[in-house]
Formats: sequence, structure tokens, C-alpha cells
Amino acid sequence: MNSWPLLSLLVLAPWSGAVLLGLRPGLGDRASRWLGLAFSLSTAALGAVLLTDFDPTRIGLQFVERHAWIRSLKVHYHLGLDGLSLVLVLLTAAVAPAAQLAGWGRAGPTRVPNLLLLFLQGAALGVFVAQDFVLWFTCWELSLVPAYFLIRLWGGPGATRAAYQFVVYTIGGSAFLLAGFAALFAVTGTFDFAQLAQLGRDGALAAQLGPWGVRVVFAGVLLGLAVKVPLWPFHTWLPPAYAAAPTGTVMLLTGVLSKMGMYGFLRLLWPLFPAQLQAAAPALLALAVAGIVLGAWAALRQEDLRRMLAYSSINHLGYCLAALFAVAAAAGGERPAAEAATAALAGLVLQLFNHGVTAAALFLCAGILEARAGGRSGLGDFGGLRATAPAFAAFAGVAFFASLGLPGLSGFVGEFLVFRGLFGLHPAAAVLALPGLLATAQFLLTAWRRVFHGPVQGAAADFAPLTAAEKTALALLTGLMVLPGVAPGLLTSLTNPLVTAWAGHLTR
Amino acid sequence: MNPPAADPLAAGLLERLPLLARDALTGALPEPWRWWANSLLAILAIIFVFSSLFALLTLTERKVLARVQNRPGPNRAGLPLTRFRLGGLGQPLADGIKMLTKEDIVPRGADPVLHFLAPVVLLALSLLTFAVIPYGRLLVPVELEAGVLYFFAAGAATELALFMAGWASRNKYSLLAAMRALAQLISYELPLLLAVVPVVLLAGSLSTTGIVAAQAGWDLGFVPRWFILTPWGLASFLIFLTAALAESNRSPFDLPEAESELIAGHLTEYSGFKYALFFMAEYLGMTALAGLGVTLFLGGWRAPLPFLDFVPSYAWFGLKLLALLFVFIWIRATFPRLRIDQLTRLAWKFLVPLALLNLGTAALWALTAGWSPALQPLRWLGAAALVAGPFVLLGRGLTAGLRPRTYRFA
Amino acid sequence: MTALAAIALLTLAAAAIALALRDLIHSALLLIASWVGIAAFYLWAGAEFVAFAQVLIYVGAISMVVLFAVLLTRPPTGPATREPSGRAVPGFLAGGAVLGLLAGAVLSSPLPAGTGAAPAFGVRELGLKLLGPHAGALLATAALLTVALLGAVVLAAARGKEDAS
Amino acid sequence: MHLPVQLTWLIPALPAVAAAVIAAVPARRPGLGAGLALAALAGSLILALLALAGALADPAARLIHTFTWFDLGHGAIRLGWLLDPLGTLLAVMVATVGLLIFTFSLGYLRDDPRAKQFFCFLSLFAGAMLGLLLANSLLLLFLCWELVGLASYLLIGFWFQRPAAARAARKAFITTRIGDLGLLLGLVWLQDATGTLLLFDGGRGVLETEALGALAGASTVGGLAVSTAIGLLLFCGAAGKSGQVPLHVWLPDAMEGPTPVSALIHAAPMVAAGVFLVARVYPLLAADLALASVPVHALTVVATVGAITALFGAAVAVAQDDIKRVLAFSTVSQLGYMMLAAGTGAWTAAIFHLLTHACFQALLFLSAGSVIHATHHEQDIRRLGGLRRRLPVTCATFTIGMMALAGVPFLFSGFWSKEAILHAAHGWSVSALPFHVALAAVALTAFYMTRLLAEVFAGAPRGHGAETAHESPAVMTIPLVLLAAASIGLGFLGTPWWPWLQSTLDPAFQPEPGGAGLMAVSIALVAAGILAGWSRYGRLPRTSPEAADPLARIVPRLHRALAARLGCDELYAATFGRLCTALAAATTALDRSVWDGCIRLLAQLGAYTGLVSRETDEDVLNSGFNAAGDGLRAGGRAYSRTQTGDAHGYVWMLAAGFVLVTLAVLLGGVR
Amino acid sequence: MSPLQACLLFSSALFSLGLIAVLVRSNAILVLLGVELMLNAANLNFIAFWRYGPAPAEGHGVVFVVFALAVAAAEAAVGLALVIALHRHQRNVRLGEARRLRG
Repeated sequence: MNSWPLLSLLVLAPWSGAVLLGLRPGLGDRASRWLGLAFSLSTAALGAVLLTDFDPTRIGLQFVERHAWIRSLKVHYHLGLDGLSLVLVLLTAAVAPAAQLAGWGRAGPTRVPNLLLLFLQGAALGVFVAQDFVLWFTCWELSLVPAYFLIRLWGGPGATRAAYQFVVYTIGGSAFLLAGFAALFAVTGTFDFAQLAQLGRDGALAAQLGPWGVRVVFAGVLLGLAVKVPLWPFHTWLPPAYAAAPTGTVMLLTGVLSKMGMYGFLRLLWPLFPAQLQAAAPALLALAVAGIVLGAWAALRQEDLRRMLAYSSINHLGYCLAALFAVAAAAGGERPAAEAATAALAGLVLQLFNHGVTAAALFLCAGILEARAGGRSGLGDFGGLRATAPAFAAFAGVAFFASLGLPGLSGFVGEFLVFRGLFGLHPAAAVLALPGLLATAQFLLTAWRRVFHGPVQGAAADFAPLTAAEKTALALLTGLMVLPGVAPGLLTSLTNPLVTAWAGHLTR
Repeated sequence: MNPPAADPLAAGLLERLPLLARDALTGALPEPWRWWANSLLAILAIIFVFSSLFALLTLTERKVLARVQNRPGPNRAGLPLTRFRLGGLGQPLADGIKMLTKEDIVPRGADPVLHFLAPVVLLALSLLTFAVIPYGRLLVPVELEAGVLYFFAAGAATELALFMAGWASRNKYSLLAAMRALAQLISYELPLLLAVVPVVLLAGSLSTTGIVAAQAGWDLGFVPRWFILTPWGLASFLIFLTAALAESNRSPFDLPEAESELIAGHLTEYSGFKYALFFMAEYLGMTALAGLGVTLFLGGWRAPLPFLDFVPSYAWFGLKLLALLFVFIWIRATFPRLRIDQLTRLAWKFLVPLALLNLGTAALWALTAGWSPALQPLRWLGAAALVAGPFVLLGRGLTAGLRPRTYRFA
Repeated sequence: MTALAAIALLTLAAAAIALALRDLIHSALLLIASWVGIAAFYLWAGAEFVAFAQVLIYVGAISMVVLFAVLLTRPPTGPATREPSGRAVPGFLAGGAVLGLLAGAVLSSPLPAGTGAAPAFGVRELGLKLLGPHAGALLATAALLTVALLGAVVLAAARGKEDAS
Repeated sequence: MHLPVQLTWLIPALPAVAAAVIAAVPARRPGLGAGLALAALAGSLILALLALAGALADPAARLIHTFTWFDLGHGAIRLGWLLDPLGTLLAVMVATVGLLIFTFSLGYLRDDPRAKQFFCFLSLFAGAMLGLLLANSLLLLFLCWELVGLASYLLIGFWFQRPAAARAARKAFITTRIGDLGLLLGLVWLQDATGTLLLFDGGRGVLETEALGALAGASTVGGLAVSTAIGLLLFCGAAGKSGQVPLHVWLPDAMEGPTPVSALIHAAPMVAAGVFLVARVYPLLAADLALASVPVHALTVVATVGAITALFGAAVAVAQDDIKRVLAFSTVSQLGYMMLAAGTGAWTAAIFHLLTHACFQALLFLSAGSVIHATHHEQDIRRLGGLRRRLPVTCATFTIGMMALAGVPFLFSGFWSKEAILHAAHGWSVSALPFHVALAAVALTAFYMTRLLAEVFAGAPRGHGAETAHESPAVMTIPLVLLAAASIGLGFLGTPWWPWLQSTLDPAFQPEPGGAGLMAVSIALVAAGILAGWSRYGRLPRTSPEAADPLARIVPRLHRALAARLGCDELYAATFGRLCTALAAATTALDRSVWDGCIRLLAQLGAYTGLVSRETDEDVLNSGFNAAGDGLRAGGRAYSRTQTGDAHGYVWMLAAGFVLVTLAVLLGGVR
Repeated sequence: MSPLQACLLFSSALFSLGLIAVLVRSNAILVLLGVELMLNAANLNFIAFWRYGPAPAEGHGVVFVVFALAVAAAEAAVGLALVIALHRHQRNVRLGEARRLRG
């Protein structure tokens, strides 16, 4: 089976779906919905195939496809997959269909939004499997285009400004990223991640770029990625964008796009600039912890459910960043607890997957609430929903408590490992991050109480029952929240060897 | 009259008779002079033979027309100064004397040079065309590689003479007639040439002797391989025949000198000896075209049947020539005159397309030459169909608009 | 060589007189005569096919066209009155200069002394050449001729009311 | 017949699976859910008994069964189950009490439409609790610990329509969550220090000597031993769950849930979890006793916190008017006792008190439940009264419970367990404060229990509910009777003369000599408390709901303070509450002004550069191109004049050109 | 004076005669005929060079002349058609007066 160009198929399937939808302007709503879903499920199918053929014990890239693309610039169409990419591909495979299903309940045109969602999905997959910078960066930027249009055309109130800020902010960041890699190409003559990583590891990059040169390039790449994740100070685009975006899009945005930033850190920044990252790590760690704590506290203050969830995303991603920076910081430090670093990295990867699913589920619930409250998603607009819609309450409950990090659900294992690693490498940071955990519990439960508990009021009174599509999407995501919680082995087995290798050679 | 290269058939005595005579006369002269003498003899021979043929022709034409119209024709003039009428055999002599003695009038406004020059040029050109026709196996006046082309080159110049005649007589009607004659000549030059091209294609050479050589041999023992006996050959011959008639202003196409139209057309201002010259040139042109027709389609000097070889080749040529001339006269006797628009329509809408299609059929014929004998009948049938089809279709095209006229008496 | 001189002399004389004559028809006919002279030259040079083609095309066809053109464009009143055009002198000057130049060039440049033998390039070789390497050119010329034919007809054809003459 | 240790997971799994099934089964027949829950718990009770038998057979042996949860790095995260007297004994206790509470709630919630969901949460709670008790790995313990917290959240907020219940549930979860964070930090630290979270792992476990020695040896911030610090962090979790002083605020509010829930959570199992945790990790807490230089020992802190809670609970209970609030605060003070016992080294006494307390406190709560059920949800004791004749069985069981709780000597179990604790506190070498506080608490407990008894059952009925009350159905009274019997019988397990329980739990247990004098003092205090209580509330019962409380007349300000729970909630709200909102406001302000400000600045910069570039384009570049355009047009016009239209002219030019070119070529000699 | 030079002289004479015809005569037809003459002079050159040139067997000269003849015929036909159209337009064919195509 591995004679087939699986990764190209993976990336092109959603895009071909998008093109197909594009070519048929007359397509009815029902047909375009089913087509959209079918093509987004293609990722799941291919993901399953990848999973069966994937050999976790092998550290390097698998299913590699490498063809010369732009000969003059020595740019290759180079695709490859390792544990980390596979987990993120599976995440996309889970979130994308749910995002498609989220759009089923909504009135209005479905062909173009589905088309754009498929395009977004393809671009995200492209990012996760591309091993050559030009290809990677193309997909990175391509993911913005559909996102902008989706928010701009079908967004809620304040969509225009939010979409504009979202895209310009991210593109601004990636401009630095591009400049950085252009400099790298000028010096090393290659765009291939593996080769660059090799140069990075044995310090050749720093030598060729000169002490200040490498710092500037590092700063540029860091900024590009930080904006995307987002790292705390660069996050102001996120709440308005997530608040304004339609349900399906925000699920993909929070589920997949923010992970692209994190993936960028793991695939680009860390291997290429280990020394520089280690030097800047303490400061970045502080920012990450700030992200955790302040993100949570800001969420406490939000009246609108979506903004609150947006800040919760920043908080959760803060954990991942903190774990990475802790490991990077401790690389040369005096406590090279390889075991702690492994735990942190494993936690990080798990957290990426879990947060992706949980955030998607939460935003789906927010979307469902919004659909039934005429577009309003303020916490005050509902009350006592648990009485009128017990099934929905159950699903939402699982999502809320998974995001809370309740053991037995996916959130806990990730957070525990991250804390385990963080404490082992940088105890102060772990302790400082604790209030964040508490605040998360606070704002989630407050939101839960105001929406689901108390007397039935506001839009909860005539709450329409869940449609089949919404039920399947919720069931899919809930399953993916419970399963990793109960048996995290499923995911960690994929990435454990990779993570051990990372931790091993770093903290030697 | 240089003899053709080693001819395999050691010609019989009769065959070599004319050459023997010539060598007898010029044998003694040194080389350069002998060539000039031989040429001169050849020219004199041609002129004598064909001018006498012209004289006979005038007579036979009037005789044949008469017989066709169930009347005796000229039978008064016989041997001069005697009572023997010989059935009118002396008529040409009488006409000749009449022509020569009549006053040669030149209109006052006419352009004397051109007026005189027109008949001379016409006659000269007609005579030129005889140089190329192979009268017998050994009797070929000039052995030209592009013989057929030479023939038509000379023929083309006759239009110029006609124009001169028309223009020089300073007479509106003769100029108009000249114009119409030119139109007719030019219209029919195309089908004439196109009819010849298939023959050249099949013979594989432009030289007349080459063409005659290509028609050697017999099929199935007794059917000679003349071009006329092939489907496309018949079609080409018919087109050639029609075009030849038009070129020599004969019968159905003799509009320019038609009495009922513009008096004598471009010849109105000519009389006496110049008119005779025109008359002679016309007949010579007709004979030359007939000679070419014989060479191209009727196998030139070849005998029709294998066992008739003993008869000298120039005899066969003469017989075929007379037969063709008789056909010319016969056509003149039967077909009514065509109007100028019918004439041109016939040329452009019937003959030219037909000739082109025939060229195609001939090409196919050449391609399928190599088929096995079993397939030969299919080849013949195919070619026949390819010829017959357009004939019928284009023909229907010609007569599309015509309806039988109903005469209503007042 | 004497034959060449004769032909040259005749052709040049015909051409020169044609230019000098007043009457268009006469000058046209004389020019046609010069064309025949050129055909004779071709015969002398051994290119039979070209000679007969020259006669067929120029004397057969182009002369007719020229004469028709002359007839069609004759002014309604008698022969054209000729007013002396001021261009005679510069014309002759330019012609003379070009002639002198060409003659000088011919005489001074080392021309290849050809073998002089009659080249063996008959109709068959020409046919093979035409339909071989130059088949394309042949087809193009065919197309050109048809188009020129149609073009000439369209240009010359009387259009509606304004062809008063 | 012993339960093989490999099957231990069945005990917690049965109720958990039952919970899942009940949730999945559509609500056609409510009875089905309840039946399933009961059956599952009964099953796990039987298994627990088998496990207890196995454990008792050889108390010293550590029957453990570990399995890999998921592999991490070179090693793996391993969890495990442990069968030892402490765990199995408490498992049996939880199962039995749970079973009784289940049957009681059958009757209590018969007419509630969402009964099915109630039983689902109850069995989830039971499953989690059992898991917690039998876990061999602290991580698994923490897993179950949080699930117990979730179950309590769901149960307290069962009647979520009532905002008070919803808010109480959230408060409970958040407060316990604060404690859990401490526990999490402790766990993480422990894993980091020892590399594993398994309690006993064939020598490598956390509680094994080798790891304990390492922990005690290392010192961390503030000179504390690592084991002390970790111990204290773990104690935070325990304090949160068991409602010790700083984190007790959620417990009284948890009364908002249905009474069986209060019984289940606040009488026995859930709050006991904290004490169980302290008992389980006692070796870790005690590791630093040997160290002299250490500023403070973990156990000292435990003891002091226990003492304070005991006193605080008892004091506040005196001034409460809600029947369930009184019992809640009594639980708080009893838990204080247990922590005090553990802190003073007698963790076996604490467990003994835990067992006895489970029975009589459950009994008291269920009796209160029966009272509330009978009086149609009337909870204010001021409107009750005179129920002696109307609810005879409930009154009898309530009295027995009161006697046990107050510690009436000899017959009732409460006396023996409390005696053991006083004995340990007395023997504590560090300081005598806990002992004195304990004694005071004994008196106070006796006083407020008698007050409660008198207010509810003595005198005339003062409210409509009280008048129309009638005895609860059999399904509710039977568990009461059983519990009453247990409250009496259980005491004899751990009497000083035959300390069976203590010796089974801790093989190295030696009974303390000479407790007789101490026993006399405590009996005296109990008698004094009861007499005082009866004299204030028994002899001249309250006449009307509005009548002032006798105690209020004596010490009005103290009584009002105590009634207001010494203002803990208000204090927290004032401090933490406002801090949180302030911080949140600060961050959002920071976001909006600082970061958005930077972005707006950048946008402004962009606009400005755009303006400048447009200006330069306009007058510098464009004008240049226009000039070039004009020049070209002029040149074109000049050239066009040469086209005169005269054909001859053209030919003449051609000829001239030809001549010139040829001359150039010839003369130039260009070859 | 080799025969080739003689031929070339003959053709240059013919060429300059044609040129003079074009320059001197004002009648459009004669101008056209002058051009025709110049064309023939060129053909003459070709045949001369073919005859006395280095590779007569190749026959480039002859082939070129054949094509030149065809083109000249086409050119003559169109040219005279133009003259007729010119005549129709301005009643006479004096080239000097046909100045409408001015720059």
C-alpha cells in the first residue's frame, strides 16, 4: 500500500473536493453538504491507512515523497510524516468533519463555505506534512485565505474588522518568518527542513549567519510562529476573530490552525536554532506562563461565551508553549532530567491533540447555542438549559470538564504530563502556572452554571432539540475526548519514541 | 527529322522511305549545312502536306455539311478548263484563286502595321505548333523534352494576334468581337490544358514521343493501350475535344465570326489575301489540335491491332487525323451555336471542375496501377464511376434552370 | 555568343522604343515583343521549360491583361495629349547612374567562370525539385495565385453606381 | 476464600459501569436505574468483604497488582491496586453505608422525575470512592479523587434549577479544586523526586523506606525537608476534601443537595477521603519526625489544623438554626478530631473514629432526612418541635445517633473512638494544646446535640410542617434502625482493652497504658454538656419560631458571630473574590490598551508611509514619463512628413539609396 | 568578357531601362510594365547564374525563376486591377495625380 503517494493524496483530496465544489455553481445545498463531508472524511480514511502503515519505532520521516519542484531555487516537493505530524493529521481528520457538520444546521448558502473549509483543511494538512519550507510556507499562507473569507462573509457582528485584523496580523508575522528563511536559504542554499535541522544542530547555521545574524533570523522566525500559536503578547487578534467567525471555521481555527503555530515551533524553530532558543527560553517561558495565567483570568471577565472560549484556548496553548520552552531552557541547564523533558514533550503533543478536540467541541456547543438564540452567545442569554436540553447539556458537560482537565477525560493526562515535566525542569514556572489551572476551573464552571443551571430563562426556554448532524459531530468529538482520557496509550505510543529521542539528544 | 534512338523494331522499308528520300537529297552536305538543309526540308514537307490538307478540308467540310443536310454540296468546279466536274474536287482551287485575286482593302483609320501584322503572326504561330507532333515512328520534326508545353505556348500567342486584328481595324464592332473571341479563347484554354495534364501525368513526360511510347502495347491481346480506352482517358478526350472546338472557333463555339451576330467579327475589315490567311490559319490551328488529340489520346502512329504492324506508322497517324477532322465537321453540322453566357458557363461550371475531378481520377488510376489482376475489374469500375458521377451531376447543374420553351403563336 | 548579342540587342531595342512611343498600344505590344526576346534568351541559356513558361505566362496571359487595362483606361477623347513631365532628366540620370554602377560592378567583380556546358537540368529534374524540397513553396504560390485572381476581380469589378465610364 | 488482587479493579468498576449503563438506559422505568445501582453496589460490597478477608489473613503483606497505563520515554506510567486492611476495611464501610443510603434515597426521591440521574451520580460517586480507597498509585488515587469531586458537584447541584444549589455545587468544586491543586503539585513533585507514584512497588514504591529516606534527606525551600513539603501539599488536598478550616466553607453550603447526598458526602465516605489520604501517606508525613533540624514537622501542622477545625466546627454548630447546617458543622468538627488524631501519631484511632463517625453521622443525617421528608421539606428547627410523638422511630434513631456523637460512655461507639483520640492527643509530646481543645470540643458537641434534639423533638410543633408530620415509610426507617445498631456495636472493635481494629491496621500498634483518669474526665464533660443543653432547650422548649435563642440572650454578639459562621465566606469573597475580578479586569484592560494599542500604532505607521509614497509618485515620477511621451510624438510627426504620396518620388529615393549602398559596399571593399 | 558577364550586362541594361520607364513615364500602366521589365531582368540574372554558376545541376536558378514568373503574373494582374480601380476613381491614370495616400 505504501507504493501510493499517500501524503499527496492526503493533501489533495480536500483540495480536489474544493475544486469540484467550485466548478459546480449550480450545486444544491444538500449535495454540497454531503460532498463537503465526504471529502473531509477522506482525510480520516487516509489517516487510518497511514496509521496502519506507520511504524512508531522509526524516528525519521515516513511515507516520504520528494520530487524536484522549482529546480532553480533547489526547492523540492518534499512530503514526510513522523509521529508529531501523524497526531496532528489525525486531529485534523477528527475536527474537519465536525466543522463541516457544524455548518449543516445553519441556513444560507453552504456550497462556498464548505468549499473554503475543505480548502482550509487541505492547507492545514499541507503544513503538517510538508518538509520543504517553500511548500510548507505556501500551505501556511493558503490557510489564511479561506479563513479570511469565511470570517468576512459569514461571520457574526464585527466580522469585517476581526477578519481584517486576523489576517493582516498573521501575515505580518509570517512575513518575518519568510524573511528569516530567505536569509537561511541565501546562506545555506537549501529549504529542506532535515538539512537545515542538521546544520542547526551542529551550529553551522550560527557560524554562517554570524552571531547577530542568527539572532535576527531566530527573532523573525519566532515572531512569525508566536503570532500564529499565539504566544501571549501577540494574541489580541484571536478573541475578536474567534468571536466573529462562523462555527465551522472557528472549530478549524482553534482545532487545527493554532496547532500549526505550535508545530512550527517543534519542526522549525527548535531544531534549527537550539542554542538561540535555549538562550531566549527563560523569557519566553515567562511569557508562556503569563499566557496561561492571564489568559485564564481574562476569560473570567468575559461576558460572551465565544470570547471566553477564545481566551481559554490561549490559556491551554500556554501550557504547550510553557512545556516546550521549559525543555528548551533546561537543555543545557544543570537539571538535565531527561525523564522530565520526555514527560513535558509527551504532554505537549497530547495537549495539542486534546485541546484541538476539546476546543472544537466547546466552540461547536457555542455554535449550537448561538444557532438557537438568534446569533446571541452571551452568558446571560441562557439559563437552566440542562432542564430543557439534557442531551446537549451532557455533551457540553463532557466538553467543559475535559477542558477543565478532569481526570478520566483527555485534558487531564496532557496537563499532568506538562506539569510533571514543567515542575521537573522549572519548578517556579509550574507553581506560577497553578493559578491558571484554578482560574480555568472557575471561569468554565461559572459559564456552565450561568448557561445550564439555575431557573430556565432566556433562549433556553424554546431550545430546539439537536439535529442529527449536530448529534453526530458532538458524539464524534466526545468520543475523542473520553478515549484519550481513558487510554492515552493510543496517542502516546505514536509519539513516544520520537519524544524520547528529542528529549534524549537535547538534554544529554 | 533526326531518327529516334535505336528503335527496337527494325522499321520496315516503307517506314524508312521518307528518311531515305531526305538523306538522298542532303547526304552530301558537310555537317553544319546538312542540319540546316534537313530542317528546311522538314519545314517544306510540313507546309506542303498540311496546306494541301487545308484545301481538301474546305471542300470536304462543305461536302459533309451538305450531305448531312441532304443536299449534294459543291459539285460544279472540277478540273479547270475541262468539263470533268470530279464531284467538286476543284472547288478549293477555285476558292484559292478567288481569295488571291480579290482586292485587299485596308480601312483608312486602321493601323497599317498591326493590320498587316495580325494575319501573319497568326499563321506563323499556327505553323509553329506543327513542329512538335510525331507523325510517324521516325517522323518527329523536333524532339523537345517539353513538347506539349511548347505546343500550348505557341497556341497562347494566337490570342495576341486576334487582339491585333480586332484593334488594328479601328472598328468598334470588330474590337468588341475581338474582345468576345478573346474571352472565349481564354475561358477554354484552361479546360484544354487541364484535359492534357492527366495524359502527361500517366505518360510521365511532357514530350509527345514519350506520350506515344506510353500508349504502346495491347491489353487482352487485341485491345490497344490507348489513353482514350481508359475511363479517365475518355473523359479527358471529350473535354479536350470540346475545348479544341472552342479554341479554333469552330461550330458550336463560332460565335466571333457568326454571320448572324457581328458580321465577320474581328475579320470584318479584312478581305482578299489577308482574309485567306486568317482562314488558312484557322484550319491549320484545327488540324494541329486534332494532331495533338491523336497523339495524346489515340496512340499517335500506333496500329490499333497487333497484327496490323506492317502498315507504316505515318499511315495510321493520317487515318486517325482524318477521322478526327471528320468528327469536327460532323459536330459542326449537328450542334446549334451557343450564346456567350452559355459558352462561358459551360467552360467554367462544367468543363473546368470536370477536368479537375478527372485529374483526381487519373491520379488514383496511376496509384492503383500496381493492383493484382484479380482487382483490375474493380479498378476499372471504380474509375468509371468516378468519371460518370460528376459528368451526370455537373450536367444536371448545367441544365438546371432550362425548361422546354413553349412557343405561343400570336 | 553572337546569338546572345542578337537576342540582347533585339530585346533592349524593343524595350527602349516601347518607352519612347506615344501610343500606348504600340508600346505595350513592343514590350510584349521584348518579353519574347527574354524567352529567347532563356532558350539560348538552355532552360526550355522556363522559356515556354515565360511565353505561356507573359505573352499568353499578362499581355492580354495589359492590353485590356490599356483599353479600359483610354480617355473618352482621342489619344492622350502629352504634357512634358519635368521628371525626364532626373529619371534618365538615376537610370544612367544605376546602369553605370551595375556595369562597373559586373565588370570589376571576379565572377565564377562557369563550365559553360549545357546543364543537365530538364523538366523531370525540375518536376522532382518542385515537388520535393520546394513543395511548400509550390503550394504557397498556388494559394497566392488564386488569391491574386480573386483580388484582381474584386478590385477591377465595377461596383454599383460610381463606375461611370 | 480471598479475592485475588488482580480482580481488585472489579470493586470500583461495578458501580462505575452501573452509572454508565444507567446514564445510557432511556428513562422508561425509573425503578430500573435504582435497582441496577443497588445491585452493583451490593456486588462490590461482597467483593470488598472477600478482599477484607484476604487482607486480614495477612495484614503485613502488601497485596499489590500494577499495570502499565501508557509508556513514557524509556519507562512508563504505571498504576496499580493495593489490598491492605486500611483500604479494604474502609471500602467495606463505604459500600455498606452507601447501600443503606441508596435504599433510603429510594423512598426519599420516589416522586422526583430525575431520580434515574440521581442514582447514576450516586453509583459514579461510589465507584470513584472505592477506586480511591484501593489505589496503589497516587496518580490513580488522584484520578478517582477528582471523579469523587465531580460526583459531589453533580449531586450537590442535583436540583440545579435552584440557584443556591447551583452556586453551592460550583463553590464545592472550586474549593476542593484549590486543595486538589496542592495535591497535584505534591504528586508532580513526588514523581519528579522519586520517579514513580506507586505507593508500594516491591521496594521502589514511594512509601518504601529507600524512597522515604531519600525524600527526608533532601531539603528544599525554607529548610523544609522535601518529604515535609510534599506531605503538606498532599495534606492541602486532604484538607480541601475533608473541609478543614481554611477550605471548609463549601461543606455547609453543600447541604443544598438532597439529604441522602449530604449523608453520603458529609457524613461518611467523601469527607473521609481526606483522612484516608493522610492515613495512607502517613509514613511519608512521618518521615521527617526523625529530623531535628527541620523547622516544622508535617504532622504538627496536621494536628494543629485538626484541632482548630474541631473547635471551630463545634462552636459554630451551637448557633445554627438549620438542622442540616448543625450536622454539617458537627461533621467538620469530628473531621477536625480525626486530623488531630492522625497529626498526634494515632492514625489508627483516626480511622477507628472515622468508622464510628460514618455510622452515627449517616444515621443522624438520614434521620434529619426523614424529618425533612415528613415535614414536607421544613429544615428550620425553629419551626419544628414536638415530633417525638409524630415520628417515634425517627426520634429513637436520632437519639441513639446523638448519644453516639456526643460520646455517651460505654454503650455508644462514639465514646470509644473519641476516647482513643483523646488518649493519643494526651500522649502527644509536641504540645498539649490539641488535647485541651479536644476536651473543650467534647463538651460543646454534647451541648449542641442536646440542643438540636430538644429543639426538634421536644416541646410543641411550631410550624405547619411539624403539625402535619407523619412517620416515614418502612424503606426509609429500616436503614435508620440498621445504622443505629451499627452505631452501638461498632464501638467495641477498638476498646483500649481489646484494640483489635488498631492492631489489624497497624501491626506495630501498642496500646497506651493508664487511660482510666482520662476516661473519667471525658465522661464528666459529656454529662456537663448534656445537662447544660437540656437545661437551656429541653426544660422550657421554644414557644414560637421567632422566639430568641436562649444562648443569644446570654452572649448575643458571640451568638450572632457564630450564627454567621464567623464570617468565613464574607472574608473569602472580600479577599480572593475581589482579587480575581480585579486581576481579570487588569488583564483585559492590559490586552485592550497595551497590545491593541501597539497594533493600532503600527496600522497608523503603515497609513502614513502610504501617503508619502503616493505624493512622491504623483509629482516626481509621472511628470518625467509624460515629458518622454511628448518627445516621441513630435519625432513621429516629423518623420511622417516625408511620405509625400508621390510614387515616383519613392522609386527615386529607392534608386538613390541603392546607388549609395552599392557604392559604399564596392568602395568600402566589404567582402 | 565571359558569357556570364555579357548576360549580366544585358540584364543590368534591361533593369535600368525598366527603372527609367518607371521614373520617366507618368502613365500608371507603363510604370507597371517598367516594373515588370525590372522583374524580368532579375529572372534573367538567375538563369545566367544558373547557366554559368557553380552548380547548374542543382537547378536553384530555374526553380526560383519558375516561382518568380508565377508571382510576377499575380503581381501584374493585381497591379492592373489597381490601375483600373484608380482610373475609375480619378478618370485618368496619371500616377503623378494619385497622391491621396499622403503622410
